[in-house]
Amino acid sequence: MALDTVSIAQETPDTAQPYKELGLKDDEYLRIKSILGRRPTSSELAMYSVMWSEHCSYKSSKVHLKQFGEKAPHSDALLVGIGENAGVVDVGQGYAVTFKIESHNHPSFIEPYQGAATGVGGIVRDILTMGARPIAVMDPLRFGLADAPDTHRVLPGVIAGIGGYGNCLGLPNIGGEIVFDETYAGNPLVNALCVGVMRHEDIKLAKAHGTGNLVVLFGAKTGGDGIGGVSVLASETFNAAKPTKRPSVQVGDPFAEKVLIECCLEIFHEDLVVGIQDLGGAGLSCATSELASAGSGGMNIQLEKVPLRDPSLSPEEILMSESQERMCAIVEPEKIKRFMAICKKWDVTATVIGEVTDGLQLNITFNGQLIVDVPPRTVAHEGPVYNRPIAEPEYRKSLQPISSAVPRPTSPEEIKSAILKLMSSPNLADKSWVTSQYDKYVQGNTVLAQPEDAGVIRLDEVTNLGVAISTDANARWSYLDPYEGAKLALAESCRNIAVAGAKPLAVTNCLNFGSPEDPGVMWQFAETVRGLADICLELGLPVTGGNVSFYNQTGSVAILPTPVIGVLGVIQDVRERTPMGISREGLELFILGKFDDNLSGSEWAHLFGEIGDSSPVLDLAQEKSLINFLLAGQSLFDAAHDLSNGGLAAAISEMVLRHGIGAKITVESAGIQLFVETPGRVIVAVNTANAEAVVELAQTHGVEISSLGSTGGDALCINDSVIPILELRAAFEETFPKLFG
Amino acid sequence: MAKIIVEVMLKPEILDPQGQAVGNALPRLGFTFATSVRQGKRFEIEMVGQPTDAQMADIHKAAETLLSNPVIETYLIKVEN
Amino acid sequence: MAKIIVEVMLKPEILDPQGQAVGNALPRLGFTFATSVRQGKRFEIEMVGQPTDAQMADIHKAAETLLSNPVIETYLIKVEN
Amino acid sequence: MKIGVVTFPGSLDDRDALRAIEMAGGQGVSLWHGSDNLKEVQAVILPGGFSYGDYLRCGAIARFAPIMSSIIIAAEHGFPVLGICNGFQVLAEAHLLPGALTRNHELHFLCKDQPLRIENNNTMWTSGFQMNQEVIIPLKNGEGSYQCDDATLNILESEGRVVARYLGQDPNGSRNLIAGITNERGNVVGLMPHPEHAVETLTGPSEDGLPFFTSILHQLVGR
Ligand SMILES: Nc1ncnc2c1ncn2[C@@H]1O[C@H](COP(=O)(O)OP(=O)(O)O)[C@@H](O)[C@H]1O
Ligand SMILES: [Mg+2]
Repeated sequence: MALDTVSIAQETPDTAQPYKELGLKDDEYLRIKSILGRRPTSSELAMYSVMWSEHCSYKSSKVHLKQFGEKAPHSDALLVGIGENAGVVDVGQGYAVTFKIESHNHPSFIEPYQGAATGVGGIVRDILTMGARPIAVMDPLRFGLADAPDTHRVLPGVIAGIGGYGNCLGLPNIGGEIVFDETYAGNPLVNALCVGVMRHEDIKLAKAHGTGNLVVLFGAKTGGDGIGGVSVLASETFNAAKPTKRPSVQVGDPFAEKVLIECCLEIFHEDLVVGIQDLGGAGLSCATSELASAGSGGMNIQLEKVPLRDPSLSPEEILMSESQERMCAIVEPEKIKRFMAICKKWDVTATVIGEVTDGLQLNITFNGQLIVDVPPRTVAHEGPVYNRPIAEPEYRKSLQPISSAVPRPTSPEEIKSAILKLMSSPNLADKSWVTSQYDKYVQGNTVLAQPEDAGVIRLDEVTNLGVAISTDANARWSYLDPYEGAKLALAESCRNIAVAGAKPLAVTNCLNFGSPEDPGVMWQFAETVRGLADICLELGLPVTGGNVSFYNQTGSVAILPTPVIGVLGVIQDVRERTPMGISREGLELFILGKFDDNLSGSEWAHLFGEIGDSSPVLDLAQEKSLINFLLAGQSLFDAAHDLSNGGLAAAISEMVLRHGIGAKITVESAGIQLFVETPGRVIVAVNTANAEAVVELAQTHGVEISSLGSTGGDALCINDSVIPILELRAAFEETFPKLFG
Repeated sequence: MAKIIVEVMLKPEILDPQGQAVGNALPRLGFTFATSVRQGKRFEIEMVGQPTDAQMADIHKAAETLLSNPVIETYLIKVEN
Repeated sequence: MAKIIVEVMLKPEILDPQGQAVGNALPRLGFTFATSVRQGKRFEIEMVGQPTDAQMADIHKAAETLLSNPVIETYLIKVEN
Repeated sequence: MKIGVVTFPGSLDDRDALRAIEMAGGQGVSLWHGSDNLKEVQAVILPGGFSYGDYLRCGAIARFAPIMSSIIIAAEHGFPVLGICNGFQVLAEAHLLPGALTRNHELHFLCKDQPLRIENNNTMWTSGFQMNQEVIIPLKNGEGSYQCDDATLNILESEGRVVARYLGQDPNGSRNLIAGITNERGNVVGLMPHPEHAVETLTGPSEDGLPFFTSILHQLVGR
């Protein structure tokens, strides 16, 4: 089999290359030729094609994402910003926390278990790469309708995959989301968040510095995983007879990753690496070019040294393989012995595959023949940039206000049956069937986890310093108005953090959209990023990183625009956290914030097939006051719960169901007030002795407060409607087991 | 009464962490005979009488949709008496 | 080069929830051929050359101690070429 | 009082077990699977997790680790050993305890706050409980269904060797709702639920797990 080398490429400039099959456009191919001054070798073509893909190059989103930098608020907390594997924030006492969300949507549709499992594996490696010990995961998910047959294939597999991988790594799952909507049929969203902690001095970067330093590949052996696409190249260019059965799915090995985590942490602890990068999408192509590009530039790699699981892999395939559970480190020669010893202790395969040079090129040889000779920046950081056409989509012109077909229950019977209907609907029903498949106790630092508003993790057992994290998205509001939708999602996430008693500190995101080649989708995307950048500036919160997932669509139908926002907060003493459930009788209930009568985008309207015509508009000043009030009043609350999906009806039901202690509340216009989802509202449960102080505190913060009722009894009573908890619980808890059990 | 055996194995190009774990454990226990280990599933399905052609077609369909995932696995059907 | 197959099945008296789940799923998907389903494991072990007697003894020992748990499982060894 | 906690590749709750020992007033000592050195500890805990990924059968590979050869010999001479979850699975695979732990009947990993009844307070690890005390301790596993033959079950029941039993709804299909058992001497105990996750109410559902760790310390002092 002929190896396409740099000298052959020079001698045969006119050889036809399958660049189109690899997803490169004519002008992109021409650009590669002009960068190199010749045609690329097949290995170079492989590298450019994958690194210049939408997934790796962000070519459609880059022009928009740069707002996160331009509008960035000044933040002393930000230690590492966008551009590294994950951002890092200072949470005090010498601790640094890193967190990020990534998507693994399409693979999870193809092979739900493995797709979701390797999604968790990938984001955990990003966090580990920063030098941190991963300490928790979260999983915001979206599926097609709950009763659709394909959802029954996808959802159980995804849940088992997330649990199977995360549980085996020993990472508590502390929260997430599950939302069903038709548009996600065929396009489930599997986003995974990981958070990690380290000391400031332990932060690691993905940079290859220091001439003579060694490039070490360690972890799993390289197989043919995830290179379905490049097999085109291997077969067409060289050997048509060769079997091109290359799997496009990756299979995860959580045990290998668990061992890799412990091995890396021990290596970090002894300060044995100069730079480190995980291998994820685009495998070695990505890791070597990014390390070299971010460092001094020069690197030599001897590709035949890469340990293979499948000896039939061609050099192009080795470069592209997305085999999981691998890392690439830059190690000083005098430290390599100790590095290797630690790998041996953990039974982790480690191989020196090259070295950092004082040149400017990334040179890759295969058995002595030069097959790649490129400036690494052109591969990793200077890919194509598109300013895709943007147009406000047509659907926005035909949006209709919520009609009278959406009932407004008023009589006691109507209210009771409406609450039971709402709380048993898949989007609001109890998610224990899912969350009980996740370990939330491992590591022994979980202070709050699902179904609480935010996950809270203790960082320090002596000082009780902790962090809180919440992920949120409201895709229906984003559909109605992506600018406001993004702001509202972020505001909701902050509120969830503040309700638990933590101060919002930093933001990550995962922007899930349809095709960027559809101007309407691109408009949704642009508006979303603008909204996010604006609110982050206004709230003084830096965006520390994130991920963009495009092409989530079937035919011409895109998913609802789904910007998933993750907010990290810090809590000085986790013992002071506020839970969401009513834990005692005789408490007073207050509701904070104003409501209006816009049911657009609400769960209640959705149950009747309507979405309405206008999203709420974020009242930023109110939101800020509310957060400040929550933080100031933390010690006065017995429980606090944020109003979101399902409005007051859902919030009070959830508070009651948490510990089975009832409540009696009074509302004026039940038909609206129970179901409207006006943002910026919270219910607090307060000991009578503290009630006056809470009211005063709300007033000093300019937050509207009204009495809602009190706790006690074995029913949820709304005006004259009595809903026994047993009945409410049955409705709430039976939905998932019935659907998926 | 027939017994249908369905053997499901991961495709050779797919990573098999389970087989790998066994393959690594064997030499640690002093067993040196193996050069590679793959682990798969084995279903024993009992049925009344001998399978008709229509039933054989059904068995194939079940093996392909429920018992294996063709994206990563292959299956083999055997009939025993 | 020989291939050793080790088939491991749960003893009949031991509850097999996986086999049961498959058995319950089949009729839901319209497959009515099965009267019972049991699920077990199948190991494919490759080795160089044909197994010697000493190696066969080793294979039995590995099957009995590592590949199966005699408290709940039985095993069967086959040699293929 | 030194109590060892073994770390196998894939162990997860080893640090939690060490913390629980310290909270109970003992000194936790980390033991490495690859060495047969028990470092002069007076008792050992095999922690929860997924040793070797639990790919073959839970605990099947771990039981052959060098540290296990020392533990097996010591245990046969009365040395106290507590196996929690994966540790219980290792003890069963090593035949220090009868029976086996198999796939949960619902086929899912299950994490929940599990009510239990302590039915034997005569072991090295449970002497601090009241007889028939009801407790709540997290259960989290995919293969926690206790299985054994009828003869073994009869022996366990008639000799009072069931240490803990699940209360309420059957979580995993275990025979006779068995959550934990002991050997004849009462020095080796296997338990599916995780007492190390029930040592402070801040991070667990209760403090009901603490007596497992205080019991052994008292027993050792008494020796
Ligand atoms: N929506 C986004 N918001 C902020 N940063 C983003 C977003 N999408 C991607 N990024 C950042 O761009 C960089 C490159 O992303 P990516 O290639 O996905 O990183 P990795 O390969 O480490 O997962 C990262 O720093 C990531 O955080
Ligand atoms: Mg990365």
